Amino acid sequence: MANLTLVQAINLALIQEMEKDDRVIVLGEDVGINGGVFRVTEGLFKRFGPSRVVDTPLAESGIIGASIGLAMAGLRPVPEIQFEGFLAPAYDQLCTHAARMRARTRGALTVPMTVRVPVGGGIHAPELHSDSPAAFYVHQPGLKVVVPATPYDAKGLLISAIRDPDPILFFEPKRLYRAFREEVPEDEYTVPIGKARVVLPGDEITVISWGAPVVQCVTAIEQSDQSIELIDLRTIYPLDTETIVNSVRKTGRAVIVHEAPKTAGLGAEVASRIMEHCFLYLEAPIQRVTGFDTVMPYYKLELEYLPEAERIRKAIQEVAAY
Amino acid sequence: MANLTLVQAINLALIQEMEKDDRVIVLGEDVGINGGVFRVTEGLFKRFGPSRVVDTPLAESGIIGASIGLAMAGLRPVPEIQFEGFLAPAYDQLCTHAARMRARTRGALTVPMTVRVPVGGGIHAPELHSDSPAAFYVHQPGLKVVVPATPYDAKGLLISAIRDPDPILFFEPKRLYRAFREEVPEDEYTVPIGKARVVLPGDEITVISWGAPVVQCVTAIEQSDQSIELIDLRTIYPLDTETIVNSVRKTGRAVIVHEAPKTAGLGAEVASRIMEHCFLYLEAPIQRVTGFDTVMPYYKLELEYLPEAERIRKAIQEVAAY
Amino acid sequence: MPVRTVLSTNIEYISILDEHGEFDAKLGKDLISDEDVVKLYEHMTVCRRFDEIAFKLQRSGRMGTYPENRGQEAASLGAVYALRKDDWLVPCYRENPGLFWRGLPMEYILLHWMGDERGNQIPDGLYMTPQAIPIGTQMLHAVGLAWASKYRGEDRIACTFFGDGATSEGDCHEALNFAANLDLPVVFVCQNNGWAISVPAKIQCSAPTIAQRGLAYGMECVQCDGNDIFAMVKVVRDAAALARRSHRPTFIEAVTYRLGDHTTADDARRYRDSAEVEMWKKRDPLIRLRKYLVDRNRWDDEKERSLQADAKEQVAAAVKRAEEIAAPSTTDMFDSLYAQLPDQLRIQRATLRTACLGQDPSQLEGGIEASRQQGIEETVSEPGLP
Amino acid sequence: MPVRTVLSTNIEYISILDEHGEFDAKLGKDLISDEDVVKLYEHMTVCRRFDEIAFKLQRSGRMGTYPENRGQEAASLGAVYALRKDDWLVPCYRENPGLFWRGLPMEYILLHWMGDERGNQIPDGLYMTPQAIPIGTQMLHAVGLAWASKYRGEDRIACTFFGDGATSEGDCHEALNFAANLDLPVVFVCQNNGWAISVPAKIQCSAPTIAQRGLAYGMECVQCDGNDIFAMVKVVRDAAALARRSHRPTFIEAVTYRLGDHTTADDARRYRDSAEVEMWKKRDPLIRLRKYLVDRNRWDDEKERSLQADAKEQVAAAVKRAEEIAAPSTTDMFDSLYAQLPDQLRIQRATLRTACLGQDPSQLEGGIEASRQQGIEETVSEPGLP
Ligand SMILES: Cc1ncc(C[n+]2csc(CCOP(=O)(O)OP(=O)(O)O)c2C)c(N)n1
Ligand SMILES: Cc1ncc(C[n+]2csc(CCOP(=O)(O)OP(=O)(O)O)c2C)c(N)n1
Ligand SMILES: [Mg+2]
Ligand SMILES: [Mg+2]
Repeated sequence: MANLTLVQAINLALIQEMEKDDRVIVLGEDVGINGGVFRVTEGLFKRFGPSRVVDTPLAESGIIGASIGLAMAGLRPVPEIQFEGFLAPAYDQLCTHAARMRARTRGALTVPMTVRVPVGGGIHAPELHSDSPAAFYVHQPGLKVVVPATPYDAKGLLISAIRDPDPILFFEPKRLYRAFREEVPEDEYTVPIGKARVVLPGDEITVISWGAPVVQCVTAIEQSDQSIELIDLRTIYPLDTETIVNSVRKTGRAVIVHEAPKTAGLGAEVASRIMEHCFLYLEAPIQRVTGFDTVMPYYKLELEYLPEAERIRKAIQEVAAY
Repeated sequence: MANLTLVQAINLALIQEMEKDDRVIVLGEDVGINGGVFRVTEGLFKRFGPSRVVDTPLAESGIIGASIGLAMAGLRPVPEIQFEGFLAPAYDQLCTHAARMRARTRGALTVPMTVRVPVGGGIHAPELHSDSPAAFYVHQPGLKVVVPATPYDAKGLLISAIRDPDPILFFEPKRLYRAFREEVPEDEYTVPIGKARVVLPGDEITVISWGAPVVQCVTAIEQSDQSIELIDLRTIYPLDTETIVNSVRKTGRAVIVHEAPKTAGLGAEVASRIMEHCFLYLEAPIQRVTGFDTVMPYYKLELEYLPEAERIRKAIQEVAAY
Repeated sequence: MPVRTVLSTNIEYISILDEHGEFDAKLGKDLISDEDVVKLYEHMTVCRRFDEIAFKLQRSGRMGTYPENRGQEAASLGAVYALRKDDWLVPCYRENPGLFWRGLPMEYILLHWMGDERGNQIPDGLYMTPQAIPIGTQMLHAVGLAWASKYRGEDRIACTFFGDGATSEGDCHEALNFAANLDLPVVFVCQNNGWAISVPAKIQCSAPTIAQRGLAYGMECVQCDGNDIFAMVKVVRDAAALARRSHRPTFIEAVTYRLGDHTTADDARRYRDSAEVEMWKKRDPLIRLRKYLVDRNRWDDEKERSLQADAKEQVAAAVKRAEEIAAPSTTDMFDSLYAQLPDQLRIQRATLRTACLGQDPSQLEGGIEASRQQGIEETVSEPGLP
Repeated sequence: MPVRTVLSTNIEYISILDEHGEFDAKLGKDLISDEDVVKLYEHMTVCRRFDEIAFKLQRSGRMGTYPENRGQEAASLGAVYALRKDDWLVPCYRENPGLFWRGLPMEYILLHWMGDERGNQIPDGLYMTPQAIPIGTQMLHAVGLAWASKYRGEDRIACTFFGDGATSEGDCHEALNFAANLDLPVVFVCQNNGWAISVPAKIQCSAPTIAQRGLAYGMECVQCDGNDIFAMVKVVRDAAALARRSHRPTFIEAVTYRLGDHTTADDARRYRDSAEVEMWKKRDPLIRLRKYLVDRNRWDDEKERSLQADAKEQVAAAVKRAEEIAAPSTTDMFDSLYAQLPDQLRIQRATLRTACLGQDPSQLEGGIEASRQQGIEETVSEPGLP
């Protein structure tokens, strides 16, 4: 066991999978000698050399398109996109090819790749360095989307992702990169993709979140009087509907928290599923505490935009009082 | 008044706006002498010449990126993207720039452009020619998204869109291009963006749809015994929540129908809003009749995938019986 | 000297068997044995017949949109002939002759255009990706495939095909740039057939050649007569050797012409001159190849008659095979989406509905567990081509 | 002749005032008046000071990430000097010297990096787009801006700036290709500063020059010493004249060097040699320009001292202005999103919450109507720079 940050846990997972399986290669912008702008790939270049840790030209569609080819040939590429805002140029290769290759070839060609992308606000970063585009990729069938919120989960989920036979978007909440440390086993282990985690048990209200806001949820819950069950989805596609539904059938009340804009965000999907599956159990409308339906503001206003603990707490009170 | 197809109505709107305002220019692949692969721009090249109807290189990011520049300079570009599947390469320019320009420059630069895109299945087209990606763009603040379902609305909405000071995605349901004709005024007129249309009045169940499935909904409703209110959203961002909410407060039951995959589709947003605003009025869970959470299949299976009348009818019956 | 020249370069054009049947014996020496020329000619003839029948299938409602390859047979065929059997082919949709030569059964292409994904279920060992519909995107996959083989120390290379229009896409640039800067063994073959639907090639590239796109990357680049199978074999063979030897990519512009409409959904008379088409008909790759064989006493009318009959039969058999394959079942769209189907999708698959009763998380008697088991059982026998 | 050369071309490199202070009198004749050279030198010095202070602001927590322009001052400044006041500037983020020369108040750049959109609210009449953060995307906007001016029959052109890294992006290719094939008056200025964060330029372009990217499009292209303001003025002036005269674009590679870290978030010592940095320090554009002026008795230590004092003051004043602007209010993020705020957004704006009580569609006393009115009133006075 070691006491690791999220960055260190991911770094460790990369090292262990690369040690174990020489089909795993890392590519992207500045992932080599620089170790990535967040130092997630620190030390990899030295350890595994330039053929397994590759600084590519500055072109995200190229990175993902080439990774698709690498994966179809049987390798396990782990491309890094430097910031979520720069995933957009690769949207076409992701949705048009990576997501569809298995389906359109009826399984003849597959794309086992794990795209690592830092995500989300809260670190006073420049424009397009603080967005939360994950829901876009949830709407595209053929992809899986993972968002760890703790070092332990990050390591276990990344190992699962790299071993998964299908394309996975692995969003790393950059606000949590160095926010806290956690005991993480030295050995390799996996956390299953598609399974939520009950962070705090409770039976009056269910709070559902993923990524960085999970931390804000904990704070908000600590300040609340009710018995609140906090669920960290961990994987946002496929969604662990069972865990959500079981909880809300118990509590009858739910609050969903995410950073992305409200409209057509993933909160809508979670709320709809709850409504579909728990209709007769619901005692209050489900609340969505999210980013506003505005462009993510530059950092002077980012904390006004993000679902901070105070806004979450308020929503919890209202749901409780309904 | 003339009896026009959807294609003809759009063509007429383009001609009239171009006649009226020389800031309006049309650009895209094959929009010139060929009149577009669906003939929507038929006759424009001859009428307005090569400086106003421009065949561009085959590059969608280029088409949208250049249109952003044209619009910032004060023109009113109306780019055409040949099929919805090829909007994906322009996703970055749309979401990263077009959607954000006004916000990030605090109004100093604006992007009054209307991106026309054929959308949806049902015409036995090849791969990537039958998808429904509209919800992706609803989740991106700064854009507006319009989907007409009738020739009358198409003309009026397109004129509104071209005159709108903000970037608009104008999705044209290609299954309806020549499906039926309708009386369309010769004169120019506008249909307001952001306002839904009550297609059929009713007070037992609300059915909500937009684009091509509206026609399937009508068929399904004709086969049903209940008094059903059918709402054609027409604009999917901004959503006309008022019309939806007023209807469901009356009926207490709702079915939402769209072609895109269910998960994180726009149906989730509509359902969530209904749940938020009509919680105490709802008498049954809201049903979503949508495409499956699979890649849009090639055309041999497309009618199994699309929300055809029979599936809609079934959902109506179940909601009624709940 | 304040103004100094830091680069001088040029582009060459290669032709061996020209449109008049003139053969450059020096360049063409030992390029293709006469036996193989016969086989290539026969193959091109079968492909020509294939186009004719595919066109008719579409017109009679038995198939969807189809893009004829007519007039461009030499380009992909010459390229694939020049490659090794295990080199990756990453095509667009005008490379049927090359794909068939490699061994793809003709019914696969038919199935694809009949709206059936099983047309993309390329049999093992053919080393090809399926036809690419989104223009310009597939070249990056060739880059990745080539990269993987270099990574593994294999000497397999990748060859990718695309049109003049495709060279306008950003992905094309990124693919060329990756290959050049990361030293990857890719052969880029641009079939410049003069048109991208109704848009003439000069809108895609107003430079004198498309070949010079490669100059941007310091890449080997060459223009050749794409209707001349000898020229194609030569330039691709050279490019493949370079790629195998030193992992350097090459950009090849094969100048050819689309004799048919863009696809069956197109009417090329709307935008192009019949005079242009007539001129190019004279440059048909089949005409000159037949003349080459006749001149060398390798071909005669009798052989031609029997070839035509044979082609007819081969294509008819392929059509029969394509049409006899049982229709796909609705659940097929679920079964190849993921290696293992997620729970919600199992439910959708088992119930074939998205609407939800709102009463039970599974919509099925027996709950999620039952549906999961049912799903697993039902996905075991994955349908495919016989 | 079966192999024939269909294109011969080359790339030239232009330098006028070299790193040793040698001036090519013939090429440099009448390029910039001595008075203007003084002004340009003064301006570059102010910009250098700006960088120093911006760096300190970041280090002391008064500003976010900042990318120094240090060492690259001549490139954008020479370009903007050579353009007309109403030509569009479409920058990246290393063109402060050019933007300031055009008239952008320095506090705008500070505000941007302080996380305030008002730094992008470019005053009317400056004809520039804000700094572009997503690499390589802005060149297409220059294409559109130039296109609009050609469409209107104006002779205004557009000049866009980008780095060596940006040339790897697909959008860069699409921009160049559009400009070349649609005949648009764009000047493309690539600041090749040797690095894209930690990635050396040869990974972006292993060809001998980046300038040759332009050969792909049959475009005019040239490489020049980007630290030589005379060379910059010459090549941009020629390119602008060509664009104005015949709507033809030009690709310019300005060879320069980033003396600082990529941004304040970077530590360049991790990946590059100090020897390389030392060598480039000698090629500093300011050093040679000062020498040029001293040699011509246009400059002395006294002037330098007073310039330094003046620069200090100017930058301090800009920092003061930036820091004195009242913090943005939360509602600002709504007010510039659309010309007219949609209803739901009016509610979000008025209530500043996304969660919904579930009781009333408006969450407000008085319903949607009230919130709409309130919204309208509150958006009337849009906050901006004084
Ligand atoms: C990304 C994308 N944009 C647009 C289209 C529609 N489209 C299909 S073929 C075609 C023209 C392709 O021209 P070219 O690359 O020259 O190939 P050719 O058809 O001439 O062989 C277009 C615009 C597409 N399939 N993909
Ligand atoms: C599309 C995109 N990808 C990645 C980044 C992250 N990033 C910021 S600057 C930079 C390097 C840019 O290099 P270059 O174009 O040479 O400009 P320079 O910083 O050297 O002036 C990168 C990779 C980005 N901003 N945008
Ligand atoms: Mg073509
Ligand atoms: Mg650089």
